[in-house]
Amino acid sequence: MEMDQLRKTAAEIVSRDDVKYLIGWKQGTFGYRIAPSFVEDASGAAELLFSPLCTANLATYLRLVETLPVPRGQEADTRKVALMVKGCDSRAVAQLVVEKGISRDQVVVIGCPCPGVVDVALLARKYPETEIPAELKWNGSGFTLVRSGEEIKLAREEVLAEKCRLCRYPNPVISDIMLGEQVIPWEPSADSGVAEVEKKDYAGRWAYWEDQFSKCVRCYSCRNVCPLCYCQDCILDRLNPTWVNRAVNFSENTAFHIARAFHLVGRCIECGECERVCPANIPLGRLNRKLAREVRDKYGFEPGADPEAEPFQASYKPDDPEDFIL
Amino acid sequence: MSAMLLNKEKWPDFIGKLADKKLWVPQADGDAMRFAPIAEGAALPLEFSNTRVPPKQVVFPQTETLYRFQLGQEEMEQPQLEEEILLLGVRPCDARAMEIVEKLFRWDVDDPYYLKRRALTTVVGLACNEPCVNCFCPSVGGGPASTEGLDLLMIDLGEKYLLEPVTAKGVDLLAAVKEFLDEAGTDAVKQKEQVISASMQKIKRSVDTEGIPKGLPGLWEDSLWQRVSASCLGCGTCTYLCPTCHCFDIQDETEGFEARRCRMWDSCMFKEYTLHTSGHNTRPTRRERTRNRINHKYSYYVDKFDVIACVGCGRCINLCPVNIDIIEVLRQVKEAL
Amino acid sequence: MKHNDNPYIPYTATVAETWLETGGERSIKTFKVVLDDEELRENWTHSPGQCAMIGLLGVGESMISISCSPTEGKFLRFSVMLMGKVTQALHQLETGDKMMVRGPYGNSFPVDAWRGKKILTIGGGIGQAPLRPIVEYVKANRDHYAGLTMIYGARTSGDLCFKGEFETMIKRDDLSCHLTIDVEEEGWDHNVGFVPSMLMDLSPSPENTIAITCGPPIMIRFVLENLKKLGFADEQIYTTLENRMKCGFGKCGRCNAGGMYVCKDGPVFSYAVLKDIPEAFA
Amino acid sequence: MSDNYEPNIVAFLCNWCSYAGADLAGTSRMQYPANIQIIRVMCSGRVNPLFVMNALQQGADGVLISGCHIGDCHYMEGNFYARRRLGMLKELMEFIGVDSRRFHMSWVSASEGHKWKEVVEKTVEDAREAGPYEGFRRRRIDW
Repeated sequence: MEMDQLRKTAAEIVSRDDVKYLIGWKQGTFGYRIAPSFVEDASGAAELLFSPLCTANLATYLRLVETLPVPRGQEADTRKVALMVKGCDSRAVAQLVVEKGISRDQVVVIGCPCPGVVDVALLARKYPETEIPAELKWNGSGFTLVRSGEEIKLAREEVLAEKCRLCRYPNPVISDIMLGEQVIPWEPSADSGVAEVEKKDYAGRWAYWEDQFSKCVRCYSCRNVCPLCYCQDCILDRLNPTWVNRAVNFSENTAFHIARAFHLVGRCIECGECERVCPANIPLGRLNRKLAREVRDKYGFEPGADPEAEPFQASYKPDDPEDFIL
Repeated sequence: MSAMLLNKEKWPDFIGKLADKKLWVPQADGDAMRFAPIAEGAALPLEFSNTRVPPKQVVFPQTETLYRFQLGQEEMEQPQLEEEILLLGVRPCDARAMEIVEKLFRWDVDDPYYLKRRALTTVVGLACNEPCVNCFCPSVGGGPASTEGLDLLMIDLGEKYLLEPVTAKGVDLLAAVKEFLDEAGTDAVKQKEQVISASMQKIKRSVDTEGIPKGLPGLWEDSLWQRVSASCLGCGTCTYLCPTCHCFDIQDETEGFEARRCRMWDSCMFKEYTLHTSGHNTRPTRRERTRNRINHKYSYYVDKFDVIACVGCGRCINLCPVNIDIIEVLRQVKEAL
Repeated sequence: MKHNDNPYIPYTATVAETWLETGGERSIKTFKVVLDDEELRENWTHSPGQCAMIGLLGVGESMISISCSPTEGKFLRFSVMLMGKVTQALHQLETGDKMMVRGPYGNSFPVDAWRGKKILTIGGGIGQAPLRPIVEYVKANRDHYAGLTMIYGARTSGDLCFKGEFETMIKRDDLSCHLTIDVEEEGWDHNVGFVPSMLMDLSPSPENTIAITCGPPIMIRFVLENLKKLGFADEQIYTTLENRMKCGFGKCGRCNAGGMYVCKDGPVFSYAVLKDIPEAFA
Repeated sequence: MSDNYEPNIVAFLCNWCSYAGADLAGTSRMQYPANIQIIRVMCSGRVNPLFVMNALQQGADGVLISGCHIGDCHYMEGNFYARRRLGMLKELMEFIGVDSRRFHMSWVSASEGHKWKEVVEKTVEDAREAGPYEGFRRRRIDW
């Protein structure tokens, strides 16, 4: 995709009267970081970019934005929000529509077909970050890293993010404007890390997760970054009744992770953001992917694939599986 | 006692001799590092810039019981803090943070828990040979070999550690392991200076804090707060992993008739932090919360305790999922002044 | 007074007397409590305007202003509005029950510096609770103050606190007392109207006067506006703040408004200080 | 595991069918294990998965949820939702390593006193086999 085309289209969109702002990606302050950018006028569109470093799923901002009550006598700003999405991100938008978290006509979806993004942490381990922002480009077969005037070719498999290895929707499923050419979907990798846990026995699985959940510091970044964790009032913050104690210990951490994972059943669109942002490196993706697979295999539901669908947990089919019922 | 040298081969002996205290050292945990108590004789890993969770967790645990009691009864049982702790491999920035936070915990009323734990802890620092990409400690009064908050500073000189005692506790510690140490000559001191100045060279990022503490409150309504907080997720990563963040919540927890009152880290980036029971929130959006975080570190704390409550460890920059970079925020503040 | 070695440990106190001030969903209940430990009770001192952390073990604690003056006797009074988890539990307490108290916390009204001045209190709803100690203090030391005027309002007559006390105070001629409710009611023979407009109707002279106000934020805002209109200087206006607090002595970091810790630098602020604290009226 | 271990089972029963079924079992003087602590809810669809989580956290060794047969729900479709949600909860619990024998779900109608007895026997037996649950219990509060 040409950056010029992206910036020109973005500038046109933010100049529209019915658009409040556009959320896209811009270069970060150092290394391989990319920062979300809230563009309010055409001039701001010049900093937008789309590259293999754009891992963040910006759909989360559709529900995350906090607004103050509209003062008496003034009218609420009902203009649309324009949003740049990759394939996975577009599923988040679609699923938010399904869940009635947003209404479709409130969002201008700018689709960016995505040949796969990188795992920034993995990349930084191989080629350490410096204080100067670096650039990464797709080059057909893999990536080209440009930093300090030097170009390094990287094989795709070497640094591709795990979510992209497993990706089945590289092209946005919904969009108002599509930028660039559709990419040809690739064969998703069979190894999602779920099988590795599944093949353990109960004690082994418990030991595995006990180890993981014990590391949690409860910063709630996994919850906040998740586009489908969109409740205004989360049960985890409730004190009356207290579902999950504030204390940080293995018991409460496990309760938190069960609650979080369960609330994403039939919602998770496998964008991998929870795993990416976790400062404790907890493999939350495995938990989510396992449940997403069960939802898909047993109930035939694919979150975010169809904006007209019924929300999974608020609907049923007469022939849902019930082999576990006595 | 003056500076001493410890041959790295004697590390296990050194550690073994100190085993009467509970030892905490940085340990590998996947790709990250964290402080954890160790078994005897473990090596001190050196290939790390810093741990994800700062060692403040040792003197200010994430969850700490203040006292426990039986429901319906009035007797409160307080924890007996007696175990001596040896905290090994603390980076100078994190030790400095403990010193800074202590000012608050001593302010007017002493906080018995923090001060007791601090008194029971001997902090052995490890000077930074390889600062991380976002380290900026020299800009806020620290440095790769700063000794503030440390009892003993270790400097890695390749095959040997140079051990410099800072406090009486550090001297005692050295005396206890005298048999493994050699007198440090002028060579070692010269070598140390080289190592530290090489390290200083590797610190690329900086902040000019001049005028910020006085000027920050004047930027209350500046548009920069909206700009820098727009992408904030409102998670607690920056504050929980900050070595100087010290805010906490107090909650009562019960199981059956067993109950305790405990305190746990809290984050000013959470909506609930200032939410009144009535539903009124004094900091209703992330704009106000971000503003408060920066102001607290760079202005309020300076007013009260005459020191910036940021030690330049770079954790919040490294780990922010959306690249909210305090150096960049401060640059914008400076620009707006 | 001397703290425990551990400032987090509360004292046990017994509810000596308790009654409902107002009813409804957000009812207000007043507790008169006595510290159990005799030595503590005898040595306890607090000043008008200070707060205490009260609560129950296993439920939690809330910062509540002490609504009695030390001149009244060896007991403490708290008026608690039913809001959340802790206040719900407190409202269950009856005479003879135990509650936990620690404090007193915060600064207080500079009653000594105010000697010889006229005191004007302007309260709304539960906001009268932190004002009550100053009223009682001035009543007890009436000779030292040039005057005492009270303006107190609530939504309805049923929402007025300390009604009995006001009824007796109205009859006294050494102080002036004005009650008001928002809307006309049958059987109500005092004023009708909002507190800020009541203040304008009375138009007290700012000369040698200290005005203290507490109430809902919206009321405070208009009261301040009107006090300025009447010619009160910033230094003559005082108010008390509240914020979410956990420790009460400047450690937990939750109550800061701008650079001020409400639990240590407050809760009493003069408007001269307050107007420069940007978060104070947020 | 000691031989005299008695599992603690928390059972969430819907008001209209299963609770009545359990009642019938009682009034018919059927003998069944006394390890069950019944919590009556209006509908199996009311059972929040967090209830199950909290029960395990606070000392249950097993959890049973019972409602009306599919098609018999007093609220027409409550048990359809319950089936879907709790089915997924079971998957989640198993994946993180909670023994599937600790979690059961059944349909018991008001007239099925006998079935209730069987369900309880099966649940208690399974929980007994699985042993005392420590997992993520809020352990006796330590410092």
